[in-house]
Amino acid sequence: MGDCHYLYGNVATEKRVRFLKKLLAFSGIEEERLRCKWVSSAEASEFVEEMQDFTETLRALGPSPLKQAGAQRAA
Amino acid sequence: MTQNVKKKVKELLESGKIKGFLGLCQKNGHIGPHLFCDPDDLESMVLGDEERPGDSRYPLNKLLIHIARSYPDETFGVLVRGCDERGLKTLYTWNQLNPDKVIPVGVACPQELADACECLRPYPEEFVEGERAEERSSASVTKISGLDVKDRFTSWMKEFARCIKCYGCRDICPMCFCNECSLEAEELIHTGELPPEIPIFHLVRAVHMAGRCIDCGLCNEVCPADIPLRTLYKKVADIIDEEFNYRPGYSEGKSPLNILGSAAEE
Amino acid sequence: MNEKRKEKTEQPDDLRIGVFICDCGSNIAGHLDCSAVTEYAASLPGVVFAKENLYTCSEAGITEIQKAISEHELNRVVVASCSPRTHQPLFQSSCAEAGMNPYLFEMVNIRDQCSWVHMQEHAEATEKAKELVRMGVAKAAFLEPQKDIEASLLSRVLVIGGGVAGLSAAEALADMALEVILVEKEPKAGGLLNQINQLVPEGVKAAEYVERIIESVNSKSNVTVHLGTEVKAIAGYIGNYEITLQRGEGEAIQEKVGCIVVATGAVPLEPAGLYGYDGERVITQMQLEEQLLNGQFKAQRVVMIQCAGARVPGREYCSRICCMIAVKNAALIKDQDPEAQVHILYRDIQMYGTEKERMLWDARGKGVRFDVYDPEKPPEVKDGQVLFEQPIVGTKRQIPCDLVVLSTPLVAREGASALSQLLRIPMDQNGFFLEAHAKLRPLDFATDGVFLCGSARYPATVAEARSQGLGVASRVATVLFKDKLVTSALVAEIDPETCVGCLGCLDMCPYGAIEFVPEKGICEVNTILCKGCGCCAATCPSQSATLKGFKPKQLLSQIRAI
Amino acid sequence: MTNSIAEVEDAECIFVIGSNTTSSHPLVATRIFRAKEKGAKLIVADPREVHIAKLADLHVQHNLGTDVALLNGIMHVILERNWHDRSFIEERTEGFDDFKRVIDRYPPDKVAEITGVSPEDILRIAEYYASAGTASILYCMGITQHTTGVDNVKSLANLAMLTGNVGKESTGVNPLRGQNNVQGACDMGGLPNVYPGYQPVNMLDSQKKFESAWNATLSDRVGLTIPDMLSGLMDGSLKALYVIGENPLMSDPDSHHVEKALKGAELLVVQDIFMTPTAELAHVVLPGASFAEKDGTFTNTERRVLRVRKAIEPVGESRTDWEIIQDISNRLGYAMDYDGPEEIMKEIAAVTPSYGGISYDRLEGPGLQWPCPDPEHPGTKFLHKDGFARGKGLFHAIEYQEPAEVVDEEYPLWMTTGRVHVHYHTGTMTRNSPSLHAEMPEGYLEMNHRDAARLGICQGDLVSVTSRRGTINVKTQITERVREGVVFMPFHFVESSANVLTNPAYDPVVKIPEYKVCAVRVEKAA
Amino acid sequence: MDYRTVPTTCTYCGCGCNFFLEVLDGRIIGTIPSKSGPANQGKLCIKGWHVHQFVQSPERLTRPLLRKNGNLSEVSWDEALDYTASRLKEITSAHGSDSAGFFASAKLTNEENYLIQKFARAAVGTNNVDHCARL
Repeated sequence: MGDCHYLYGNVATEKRVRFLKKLLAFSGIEEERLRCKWVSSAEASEFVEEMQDFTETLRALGPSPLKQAGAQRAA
Repeated sequence: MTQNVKKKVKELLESGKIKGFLGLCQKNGHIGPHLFCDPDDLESMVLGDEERPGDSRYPLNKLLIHIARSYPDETFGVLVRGCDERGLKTLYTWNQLNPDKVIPVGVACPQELADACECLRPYPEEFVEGERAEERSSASVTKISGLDVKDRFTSWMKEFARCIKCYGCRDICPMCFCNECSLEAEELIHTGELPPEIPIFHLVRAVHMAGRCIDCGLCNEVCPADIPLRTLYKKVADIIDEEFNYRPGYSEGKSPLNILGSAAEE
Repeated sequence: MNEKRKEKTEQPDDLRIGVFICDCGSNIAGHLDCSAVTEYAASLPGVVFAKENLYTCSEAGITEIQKAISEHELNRVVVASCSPRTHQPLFQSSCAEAGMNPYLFEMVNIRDQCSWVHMQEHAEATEKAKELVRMGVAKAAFLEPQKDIEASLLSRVLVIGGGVAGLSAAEALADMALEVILVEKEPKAGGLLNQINQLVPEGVKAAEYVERIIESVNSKSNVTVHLGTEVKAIAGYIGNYEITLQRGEGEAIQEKVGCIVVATGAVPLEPAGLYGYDGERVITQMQLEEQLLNGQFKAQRVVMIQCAGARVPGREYCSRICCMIAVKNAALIKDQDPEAQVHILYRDIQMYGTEKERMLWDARGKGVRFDVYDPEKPPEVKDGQVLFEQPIVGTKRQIPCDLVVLSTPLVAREGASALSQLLRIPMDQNGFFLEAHAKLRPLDFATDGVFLCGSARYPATVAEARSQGLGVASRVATVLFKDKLVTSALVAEIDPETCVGCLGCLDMCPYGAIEFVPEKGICEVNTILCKGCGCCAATCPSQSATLKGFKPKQLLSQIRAI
Repeated sequence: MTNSIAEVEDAECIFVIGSNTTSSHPLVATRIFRAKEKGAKLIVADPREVHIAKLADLHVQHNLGTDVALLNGIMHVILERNWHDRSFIEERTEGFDDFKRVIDRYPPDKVAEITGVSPEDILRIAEYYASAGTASILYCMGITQHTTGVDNVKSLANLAMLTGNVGKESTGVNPLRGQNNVQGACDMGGLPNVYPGYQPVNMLDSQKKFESAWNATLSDRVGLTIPDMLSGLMDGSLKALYVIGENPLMSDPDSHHVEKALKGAELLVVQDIFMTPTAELAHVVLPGASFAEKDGTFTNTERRVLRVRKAIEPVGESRTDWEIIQDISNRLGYAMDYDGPEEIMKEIAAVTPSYGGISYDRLEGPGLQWPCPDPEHPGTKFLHKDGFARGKGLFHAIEYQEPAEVVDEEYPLWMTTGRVHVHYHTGTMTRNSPSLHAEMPEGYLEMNHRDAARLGICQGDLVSVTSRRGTINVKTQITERVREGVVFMPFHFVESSANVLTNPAYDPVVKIPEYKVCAVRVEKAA
Repeated sequence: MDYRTVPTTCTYCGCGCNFFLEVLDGRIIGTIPSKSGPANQGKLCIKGWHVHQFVQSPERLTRPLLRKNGNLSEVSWDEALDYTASRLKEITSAHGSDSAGFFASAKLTNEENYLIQKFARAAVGTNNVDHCARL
């Protein structure tokens, strides 16, 4: 944090993500579906790890309820 | 019940402290907003209780913005309940009203209304009418929070599915002062569909209410589909409070989302 | 209640998009089917030309792009290849050479973000590449031509502060043939050096050292020095500042400059109430310097207490240079009178770098005594002695002395916050000015055209202040040695029709690039100062503030294409 | 409406047929939502999956123009299962036996074949509707705008009477009137056969009454309806046409025919607030005033007379419409000297029995629902409480008839038309409202994805739609809202005006055009 | 300064919603649904919320127009009304009262509809009056 190329950009982002996670949860969309991490261009292995972990999380959660609702509407 | 307000307004008008008083009046069989300019013509003034307390409330702050934009140098009085006062304070921080040009005249809400609103502060800081009712916490939020995540989703989807996209929630909202509205941005929310894109339409608005909604509940009252919007925005306010220790209209200063860096949290 | 008639966000009818898919040798083509991606790209709405290249960035590839622009009258070019970080400028300028506005170029990364990370998944990688290209094309459809922003640059520099940092900056800038306005609040230039005895390790007299620089500066015809003068007002932005100076009660002086250097320095803390400070038996290092300078120094038994008023609640920082000054003066006293007893009580010794490390060992060799004290139990000054407790062993010691010298930290000037507001530059919690980046841009402010050096930023030694002064001159040169200021057109803009002046953007702009215009009741962007970070666009509740090149419809069309 | 809007929220079953309620009557939809929250069953019968259909307990998509068959099928099941209200039928109706003989001919299997609605769904509708304590029918133009419009409405009345859902709260057969004051225009005698209050022009009593009230000699010949007037213009029997606040060129079927007719007028006067396509053809265009610029009253769909109040002066040199009419009348030698709408209302009350008790001072607040015969009368919330106007309710025996135009090889798609939620009628007002225009700036053709795939049409493609009457070009919207073989177009957009295509076939009784059914061909535009 | 809120009834569909038109210095600046409206109870649809917009559209007709040499051109009220009245008179005296027809309107007030049919029946002498009840 604070190392943003644009100074405070990531601080602003982090605040919004914190809010959004809780809003999503309240609306019935699992907050784990939203993730925000800072990985610098020099941290390849962290990035890979994060992405794999996130992919696993999403896989475990299954398809988004939004997608399912959308499919129902279209059918 | 309006005697004290009338007295106060008469005083303000006679002394020339205000150019007009934006309140409510009974006219042509309707209770509606009215700008009182003559200290001797306050007979029709009411506080917005037709059948039940507060069942005829209007977004007076929002209307005041309309007037103030055309008459920035004049001072106006305005009728405020607890929520309206929170609205005023928040509008000051958003530079939409000038605190030096507004004189609020307060009324406290009766317990019945405080209960119905689940209001955290059903009275303004100063009031000339009514008595301080007990604060209420939001049982409606607790109820939904208590549901399983899937049931929460189903329940909101069911509510949103009724939306007829009247934009009333926005149009009545005293905090919606924008000239251009994101809800109308075609690229964000497809236009011309009923119901509007679910749940984007309502969640976009919920996001815009973060650090802004002062919990007046007019959105809920105006909704032709009876969507419990107030509950949604109450939760929005709760989140901002939990995360940043800020509640619009209750806390001082600007929204944490409008402050550079993380100063607000500390 | 919007009364503005809005246009539906339609794709421009005359879209002619060209897509170039790069094999990157086998870097991309080895892991996914570039031909299939090319074929797919050709089928996308608006695409009139699609081509696969072995290396799009090669001369042959570039020629092909340029040829296609003219032959197929392309008005958008999308290259799907490697990282825009390395290659976007090349492709953009190539497009510009062929007569297409370079801002109508869009790049898609199908190497780093696709072929390289999905090396074993040929089919999936191909599908993902198609998706990425589709997104790129979707965004390209909404790109708008832009013109780089140009502004004139005045080759004049305002240096605020005539201490060693400011003087050094002025000297170096003048040597680069830039015109310099140097403003010093005091009637005499030189700053803190005027009160200092001598400098280590050279051993030169501080006054002589600074006098030489002052003379050098004064001798230059392109430097105007305003002594006893303060900056009253600053308007404008990089390249074109308008400055109002005020000398005493006299008339205001107007100046125009292109850049501003902040070299306002810092002041030693006046330790009122600390350790029985009285200015006679208990003095500061600065007062000791004066005594040494004037030859008034008489004491035989001296105790110096480090971190006096520093690293305490409310002033947590280490002033960094006080240890060095204490060691310097202790050694000096010992040099003058080897019999004198000098005792330094410290918490940690901050003598960074080999030179200063050497000083410390030399001082020990000369018989200066060092003892650690526990910040929880600070020394006491009482009846001609200093009492303290040695940590760990717990022995209570009494050191008789006839002079106590307090090493107090440098603290920010009182006027700093006023200047911070004038220039809209940030300060840290201690009142020192905050650079754009501690490591990458230590002499810059986030706001373009304003720089800093010396103790205004953080307590600095004379050598550091001097080198920062010289350094800042080269930073200024990077700006002012151009004919004109050219910045990217991808900056924020605020729609005056829809802005309601809620100040959301202004509060969130880290570069001070947004101003509220009371007469219009709206906010405006200074495109020269804007860095295009987009904080304003993300904050604006009404989409009145947008970032060119990243407008909602551009980004969302890309997202919708997923 | 036989009943009031507010009553809808207490109905136990709501049967919406041919009404896109959330789009066209949003504030009635509010009551449906509420009823549903209270546990009411919601049935929607509509060829399109309109918004309200998505919220229904049961939605059936019957084929265009097969309403009578569907309703007869439902009634067949009700009778078969003995779910009808015998005592209501006996006490308050007549014609039941003839009616039943026809209904017997509509078993669910046969009806399923005609309508495309499964026998199971027909049974469910019958069960929901007949088993509810109070069941309310809401219908709109989807029912009336057919050559069998009258038959459709009578069938709905049959259904309500069969189950005793008339004459009590939260029941009834409730037409949702499409225009703010279509009720009032009818009440005021804006029809060729009746004076204000539905007093027939060809009855001597009423003629005498109005001759003395108006101090004039009146004609006892029933006048021409709009389609007849248009035909009159074509054949030269009608020479002059005075149009106020209407846009027949866009609103009437077969626009090309209408255009020819209007161009044939020796005098065409158009009094309107915008330069409509109809006004473009006029000899004289008179700028009237909008609702915000005048005083008066509107009568809403539940017969409620409500005040309209002047908020601003008429824009420019425009004038209120009553003043314009008065001025022309005076020039024609028939003196009028009203000082304002309130005085006109006094005259209305004097000559119109159902408005007899209505005066401006009684209209503050919620207004009054007619019938309101005298100044003490509180107004009437729902009709037929103690009996029907004619005494007993008459069952009509109605057979299903095909629409006037059916699909064939040349015109293989069924087309229907309607409104969208942001626009209103011919778009004269809504398309001049920036916010509404932005919400939906252009028209579209709704088409099922299977038809689209067959025709090689993609989302947003420009297509040409052709009927026997003309061709228009419009963008496509590929959707699941319509079934295969059916297309839909809103009629608000002049540049792609649906009524170029529609069929000017009329209901023989009330001359309502068959907007809801015609046959078209769709091709990708060149 | 003149700020008023005028209670009135919607001109769109047949629901009969009540709202206040918000008027500042002779210009309508907004619509506020009336909580006391029996049909709408403080609610409105999208058309209702924006109903004030078309009223002040720059496209509004503001002057009478008369077709001269094939084109519609602006004329005075007197000229337009005189022309209308005299042509009506000419046509009906030549071809009989029933040669004229009148379209009333579901957009007009009751009072205006009453007047137009009275005009057609009493002043012109024809029952050729109809309106778009069927549309």
